[in-house]
Formats: sequence, structure tokens, C-alpha cells
Amino acid sequence: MTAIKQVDLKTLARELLTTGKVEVFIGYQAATQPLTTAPLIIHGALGAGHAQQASNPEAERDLARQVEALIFDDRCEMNLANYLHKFKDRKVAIVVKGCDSRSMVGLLQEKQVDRKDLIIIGAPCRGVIDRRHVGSEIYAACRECPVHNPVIADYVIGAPVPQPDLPEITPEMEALRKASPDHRWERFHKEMSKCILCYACRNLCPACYCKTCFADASKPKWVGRTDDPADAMMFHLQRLMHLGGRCTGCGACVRGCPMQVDLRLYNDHLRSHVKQEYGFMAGMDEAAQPPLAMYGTDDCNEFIR
Amino acid sequence: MTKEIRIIPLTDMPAFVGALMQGRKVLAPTRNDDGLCVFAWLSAPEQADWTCGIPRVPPKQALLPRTEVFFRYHREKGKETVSPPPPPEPQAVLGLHPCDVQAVKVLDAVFSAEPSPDQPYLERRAVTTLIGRGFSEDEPLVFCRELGIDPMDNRDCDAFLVPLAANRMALEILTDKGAALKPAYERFPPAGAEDRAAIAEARKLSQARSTPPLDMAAIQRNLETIFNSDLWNRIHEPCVGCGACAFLCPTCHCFDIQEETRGLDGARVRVWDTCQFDLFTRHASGHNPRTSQKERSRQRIMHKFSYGVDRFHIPFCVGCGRCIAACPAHNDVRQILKEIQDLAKAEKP
Amino acid sequence: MSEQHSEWQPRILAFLCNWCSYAGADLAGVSRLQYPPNARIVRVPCSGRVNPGYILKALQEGIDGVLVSGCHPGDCHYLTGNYHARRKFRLLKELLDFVGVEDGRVQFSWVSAAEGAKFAQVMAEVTEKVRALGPNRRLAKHLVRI
Amino acid sequence: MNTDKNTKPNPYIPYPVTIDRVVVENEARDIKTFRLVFQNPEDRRRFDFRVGQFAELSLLGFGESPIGIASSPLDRDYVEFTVKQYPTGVVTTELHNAEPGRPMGLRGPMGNGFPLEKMAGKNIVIISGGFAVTTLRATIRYLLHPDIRSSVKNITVIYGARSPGELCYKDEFAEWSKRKDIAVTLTVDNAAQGWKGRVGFVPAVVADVKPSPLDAVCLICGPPVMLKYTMPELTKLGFKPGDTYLSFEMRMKCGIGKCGRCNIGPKYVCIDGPVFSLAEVSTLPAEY
Repeated sequence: MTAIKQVDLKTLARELLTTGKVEVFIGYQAATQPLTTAPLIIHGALGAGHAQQASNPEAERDLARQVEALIFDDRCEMNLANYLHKFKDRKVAIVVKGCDSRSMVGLLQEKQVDRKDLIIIGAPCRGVIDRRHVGSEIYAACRECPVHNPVIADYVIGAPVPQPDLPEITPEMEALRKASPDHRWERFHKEMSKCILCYACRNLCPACYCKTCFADASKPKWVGRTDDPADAMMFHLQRLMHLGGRCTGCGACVRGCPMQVDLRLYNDHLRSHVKQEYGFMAGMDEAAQPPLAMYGTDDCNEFIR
Repeated sequence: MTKEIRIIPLTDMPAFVGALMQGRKVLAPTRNDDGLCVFAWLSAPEQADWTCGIPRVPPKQALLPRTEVFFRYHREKGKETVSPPPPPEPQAVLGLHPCDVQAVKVLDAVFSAEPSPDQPYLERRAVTTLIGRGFSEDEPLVFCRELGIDPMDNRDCDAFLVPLAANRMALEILTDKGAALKPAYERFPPAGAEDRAAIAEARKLSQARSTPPLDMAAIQRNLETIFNSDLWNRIHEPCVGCGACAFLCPTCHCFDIQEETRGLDGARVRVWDTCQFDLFTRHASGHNPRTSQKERSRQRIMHKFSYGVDRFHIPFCVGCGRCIAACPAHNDVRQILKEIQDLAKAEKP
Repeated sequence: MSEQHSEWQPRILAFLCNWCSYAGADLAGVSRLQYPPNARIVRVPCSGRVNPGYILKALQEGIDGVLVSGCHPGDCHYLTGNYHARRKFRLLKELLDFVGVEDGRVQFSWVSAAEGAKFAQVMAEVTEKVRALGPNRRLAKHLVRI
Repeated sequence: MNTDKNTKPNPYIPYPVTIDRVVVENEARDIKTFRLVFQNPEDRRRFDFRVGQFAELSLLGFGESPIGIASSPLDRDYVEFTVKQYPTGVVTTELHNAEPGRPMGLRGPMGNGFPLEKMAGKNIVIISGGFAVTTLRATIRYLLHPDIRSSVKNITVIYGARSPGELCYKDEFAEWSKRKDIAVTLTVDNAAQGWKGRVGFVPAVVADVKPSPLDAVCLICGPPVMLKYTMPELTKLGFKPGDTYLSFEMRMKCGIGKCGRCNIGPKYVCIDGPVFSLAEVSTLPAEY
């Protein structure tokens, strides 16, 4: 981290946008509700497809006003890496927290973005405030975050933050693992019964970039849309499988769920399985082979007759 | 026209709700294990939660269930049998905010419209009793006043609860359907002159609390001219294209018709759908008239504030604020409306 | 469907690799080995071809148990298909265990074309294990309630 | 609310029908015409339609698909639908696998059809390309009926397809070509052995045939690219937007203006269309 230049967010954004180094700047702005922020997507003076012209003073004022609205603090919860697919083949600058930077690594690893089109602005982060629990606690995913400082960045907008020690397995997870299958089923059933199949979790997930999701396929129709929890289960179990070895644990799905379905439990379990079994953490090393895209001849064989 | 008014202490609400549940299903605000308020079917009277403001899940499921069986069928070679479902059971929706009542009016307008009234909806509607609830405090995120809806207004309800001092509720009986609830409310005393005055005063106070209304006519007018505006880029770019806003909207009613099958048995069902999904308008050939999120975000706003008003003379938004609370990208429809309203001169396409 | 365990027969879906287990099943038949008739067989080109979605879908549609059977490690017709399958199924098994789907609803085996007797034995064991679990209620969809 | 609407039947329950006949229309074998007969003959009377309307074909276990009615209302014993199969289409694929005798369902009729009142006493110009000809075939059959023919003046038809093998209703068009009371011009995009008709795209053929706009109503159905290039030719010839009608296709579910997906701007294709005049279309956003 030390080698990367520390900069001021707004100064950098202004420079990148006005000089045409990037066409699009993806950052955060305050939203209308307390403790919330929204993405702020700024198109540069030289950006195509938008009405702003370099010589247009009104457009310049507009740009300046938008840059002024940029913020970064402990309310910035969205994983902005998710927006990159909207700006494919454009020069983009993006603000990423530690967790989000892992999503960036994942996207680079899976060849979904081109590094030369990107300027990555790292934002060291102590955790995002859980706006659902007033009392200013940070989100569970943040409490358990192993990467408070971005793993990949061209610039950083703050001093590195200390990385707290983490228990290998959280107490909640440990309790659930020890619980009986019936109890685990009850919990799963309860979570799935809340789901209204709005697909916010999928649409917020940087790793969910399939052009046509299995959930939208009609031949075969994998996922029904009834209120039978079996439909939500089908959707989430398949999505969990797709994210095995790819989920970085950013928690975007949980924070964005309008029904507060706790998908984190299940993603966390698979993530720790992958770590334990294959020593792999998603989104740490662009050159690493994803474990579910490879195999070992000495993999566990105990569960097979 | 208020037929009568009864006074129910909050401590006796479970008794009232329990009596309501005799012979009918009751949908009411409840709090789930996460502390989130949702409209849900009661299995016990105590579940109705009077501390809820606007529940995250709207009451539309009473009239437009997430899954509605149009008919069941059995197929065998050369023969198919179709059996319609049994008629809907009597039901009551309890504790509707006046904006949610307005939302029912929107659904009524759409589903009763000619040339083909929606029979399954109308049957359900006919056996539904609406018991509204007044709110003396303005809920956060609720902007129904700006749309001309007063949170104490009892219009279009069969019965209406008004909060009174000393932890009591007044139950106003407004229609014959409301009067049919007599077995549930007759044990409670009628309102005296003092309570009637208190109710009138609460209404007066509410009406006096003025908020500058949105200029819906200007919004509709401006929408007609900004179909190709850059505004839609600003709206759609942060949007992730999920269905949270639509599924939790009390007026959003777009649906899909799907098959649920097991072997040769099956059912044709109505399920919720949303204009925010790519699949919503995609033809079998692969062609999609609403190609990107831009068209889909625009469709949602246009449908609510232009097309819907054109056809039914009522905006398809009641200002409940659920979409604002539910949006994972924190898009705020109030801001969008304000921006559209204030377009000084409509941009030319 | 009656849930009396005396009458109830588990329905099992078996995905068998064309190059080994399917031939193993054939050999079991030719050798007139007895095994429970509860499985419907789906021939697949490789255990690696079995999308975990197939297994989940079968359970959702009310199948009581699923078996996936492929070639022994090192014997894959496509060299590595079964190795990939093993990782994938390990993950699926972790997930199903964790959400509380009963152990034994989804089972795996390696059966070669020469192992007719093993195939019969696997079928007997899988069937008995699923029979002991009873009907699949957890992931099964209950054809829309009215 | 008006409660006497409750006496109307449930619009989501289809009429039971049986496939009576299946005709393969093209060489690619992905377009077939299905003749359906009602299992309860009185349902045929209830299914009272006009040319240009459509219906939802219902296959239990597979779903529904909105398809234009290809037969004439005066074909009293049956209704016909010409359906193209798409690889991703669940219903169309199952339908193409179906054989005569298979029971299925039919919901409708839906939409507003062609403007017969406006067409009365006028010259009728019909232009079509590919398999979009279906509802126009219904219109031609209807107009040529002895009881109806005298209600309009000249009928001019221009119909094109990619190749001779892709022309639908070949026998009927061959027969109509011989008649004196209708002028039929067939064209194909690519010349083929044995083809004696014209070769050329529909817009070019329209420019060449020069149908007269005088006292005329023009009905046009075809793929978007054909429409795009034919419209300017019609304008050049002097056809007025108010006298030119086209028919839209959209993804639909309910077909009765409730499910919210087939709108083009404020207009629902299912209940306000599928037939629109060019004058109406010009007021709509290009979201189709």
C-alpha cells in the first residue's frame, strides 16, 4: 500500500474527468435518507453519449457541482465494482473499499474488465455503518472483513487502517454448524421464506455478471416465481453454487436485500470451506486459478462410494 | 358516511382482531423475527402490531397474491381436464394507511377496466373488507400529502381506526361491509361526544399540516416531452435493475402467467412480475423493445405518472415511500419527481 | 401419495456416466444380479456433465434421492471430468449439509464398467439409505397451494 | 365498484379446442398452420372475431402465446393460426411437435382488428412480407367471400418472402393470382430455379407496382426492416398516414390490458392494437 499515491478524492476526480483520462467516474454521494449513500456516476467533459461539451460553461459547472458532491466515509456501503459492466469498453475510474477491491480482482481474473481501462481508487475502510441498527454498529460482513485496505489500487484516498485479528470462524457460524440438521433446515427455511425473488442480491453482486442468468432461462425453467419457498431455495442454492470459490464476502447482497434475507451465512460457509479445503481466498490474486475451475488428484474422496 | 363509532382500548385490540378472524382471513401489519414490519396473514390476533408505520411489504397481496391459481389441470393423451379453484374466502385487510387505501383504488381501476374485467381479482375484491387506520404523525419517507392524500382520511374504507389519547382507537364504521363486522365490534362502547370531537380535531390538525403538493399535472405534461431526455441516464445508471421497488410497491400490479407442473398435473398461475426485468418484454425471437435499464427505468416512471394517469385519471403512485426504503441503490422517487416537475422548460428530444 | 412407510417406495434418480457406471448397470443386468428397482436412470456423457442444478431440480420436483455415478479417479474418458465433478459435488454436499438437507438425499459413487456387482450393491445401499430417510419434504415443491 | 361485472366469465380460462389439421407452410419447416376446432360448438359462436384480431394459444403445461388469427370469420367451423417456431419459444416448440387430435386451449379473440368500417367502399391495398402475412391472409379470405366482396372496390396484394419456399399459403395465393377480382403480386428476395414471379424486395416492388392511393386503405404487415423501407415508398405514392394500417407484435401475457408489458408509450398493443394507423404510430415512442 505504501507505494501507492495518497490523493484527495475530489481533486483527483476533477483532474481525471476534465483531462479526459477517464470518461466515467464511479463514486459515492450522500443519499436522501439518514446514514445512506448512493452511487454517483459522473460523466466527464469528453464522455460520449452525454450532452456535456468541453466548451459548454453550464456543463462545466454541472461537472464541478457533481465532483463537489463526491464523498467517502463509513456510510458508503454499495460495492461499486458492480457498475463496471454498464460501462464496458469505456475509461472508468472507480472508488473501491477493501472488499470491493477484491471484487475488482475477481473481475480481472475472470476477464470481465480490462485493467488498462480502469483507474482504481482505493479507499481504506474500517467498516460500514449498519443503518438498520441505529447505534452505529458496523455490518457483520465488515466485522469479519479480513481486507480493510484495498488489495489493488492506482491511488488511495486515505491512510491505511489497521487490520483487526479475526476469529477463523465466527461464533454465530460455529453455533449453526454445530446445530442439528433440523435446526439448520429451520433457519434456511425461515430465510428463504422471506425472499420475494426481486433478484436484488444477484443484481448487486459483482460476481453475478451472466448475460442471461439461469433464473431467467425458460428452457429449462429452473426457477419458478411462486411464493413456495422451494422456488427461492432453487434460486439461492444455484446462485450459491455459482459463487462457490468466487464470493469475496463483500456483503452487498445482504445489505441490499429489501427483505433482510441473511445470505451471508451461506456464502460465508462455502467461502470458509473453499479456504480450508483449497487454501483459496477469492479476489486476492489476479493470477491465481479459481479452485472450482481446477481439481486435485488428491481431493477429498470420502463422500463418494 | 359514518354509520357509527366504537371505542377500542389498545389492550383490547387482540380481542377485536380475534373476533375479526372468525370466519375470515385477516391481513395486518406484523413484525417479523428481524423486526421488519410486513403485512402478513394473521394466525393469532396478537401478531397484529400497532407500532408499525408503513410496513415494508404492502397489503396488495390480499388482492393480488404472489401466487394465484387461475385453474388446475390434468393432462393425458387426447384429454385435458381443467378445474377452477374454489371461490376466495372472505378476508379483511386491517390497518391500511390511507395511501395504501388509495393504492387499492388504483388496483380497482386497472382490474375492473373494460373490455375485460379481471374476474379473479374482482371476486377477491368483493369478499374483502378494508379497515384503514389514521396516522396522526407523518411517517418518515411517506410523501402522500404531496400527492393529496391525507393520513387521517377515511375515504374508500369500510371501517377506519383513528388513534385516540389514552391508548385507545376509535373504529369508524363507514359501509355495509363495515357494518357486517358488528359481531367483532359490538362489545365495545360507542364513542361519546368528547371522543367524536377529538376525532374531528385530529382530522382538522392533519388537514392543517400542509405540505406543498407536487404539481402532478406539470409532471404529466413534462413527461410527455422528455422521453428522450438525458434525465433518464441519470436515473437508470445507479439502478441495478432489481424488482425490489416494484414488488414492494402497493400499486405495481404487472404480472406474469406461468405454468406450475408436476408430471401431467399442473396449474396455471399468476405471479408478480416487473417492468424492471429484461425478460419482461423480451420476445421469443430474442428481440427486446426495452433493451436496457434506461428504457426499463423510464417505463416505470412513465407508467406511474403518465400512462396510468392518461388511462385511469389517477397516478399509479400513492407516496408510501416503500420504494425509497427498499431501493438498494437509494434512488429516491421524490427527487426524480421534483426534478421532472421543475423542468423549467421541457427539454426538446 | 401415501406416506405410510410400508407402502411408500423411494423414487431415486441416478445420473450414470455412459463410459462406466451405465455399462456397470448393464453388466449387473446381464449378470442377473438383484437390486432394488427404485431408480430411474439418466445416462450422461460424464459425471462432470451433471450440473448441480439437475440434482436440485430433481429434488424440487419431488425425487426422494439422487445418485451420481462416474468413473474411478484417473479413469475418466475425458481425462479430468470426474475430478472436476468431485470438487463440484463436494461443494454441493457442503452446501446441502449446511442448509439442513438430510445426509443421504444426494449420493455419489465411482462404478466402472466391470463392476456389475458393485453397481448392484451401490443401488441397494443408496435405496436403503433413502428409504430410511423417508419421503423428500425439504426441497420439494408442494404444487402451489391455493 | 360495479359488481355486476362479476357475471362475466373468467377471461383467463381458455376455450377447449382440438387440433384438426397441421399444414407445413415453408421449406424451413418452422412455420406451420394449425386448424383448431372447438370442443363445444357453441364456443365457436362466442369466439366472435373480426379480421386482424389475435388470440392466446394455450398449451397446458407449457404456457400461452399470442398469435394473429389466420382464418376468416366466415370460416365458420374452425379457426386457423400460423405459427413460427423459435428455438427459445416454449409454446411454439411444443405446438410444432403437436399432431392432429391433440387437445389445447384458445383464449380470445383479442385486440381491435383491421378497420372494416373504414375499408367499406374503398380500394384495398395489402402489403406483406414473410410470415407476418397471417392476419392479412384472413383479411383476403374474408374480402373475397361472395357475401363480402362487393363491399370494397379493387383489391391489390403485394406479398414477398426471402425465397419461393418461404412464401406461406402457396396454393391459396396461386389460386388468387388467377382470379380477376384481386390483383396479386408475389415476389422473392432471391431468385430461385423454377420461380417465374418477381425477384426483389417488397419496397422496390411497391415502387414498381405503384398501387393507387386514391380512395384507398392500405394494410401492411411485415418484419421491421420491410416496414422501415416500405413506408417512404407509400408516402411517395401519396398514401396518407391515417389510411395506412399496420399490426404490431409484442410479448404478451394476459392479452386484456392488465399484465402491463405490451405497451408502446401509453398504448397497449393488446387492447388498443394490435392494429394502428400510421398516424397513431407516429405519436408513439419508438419502443417496439
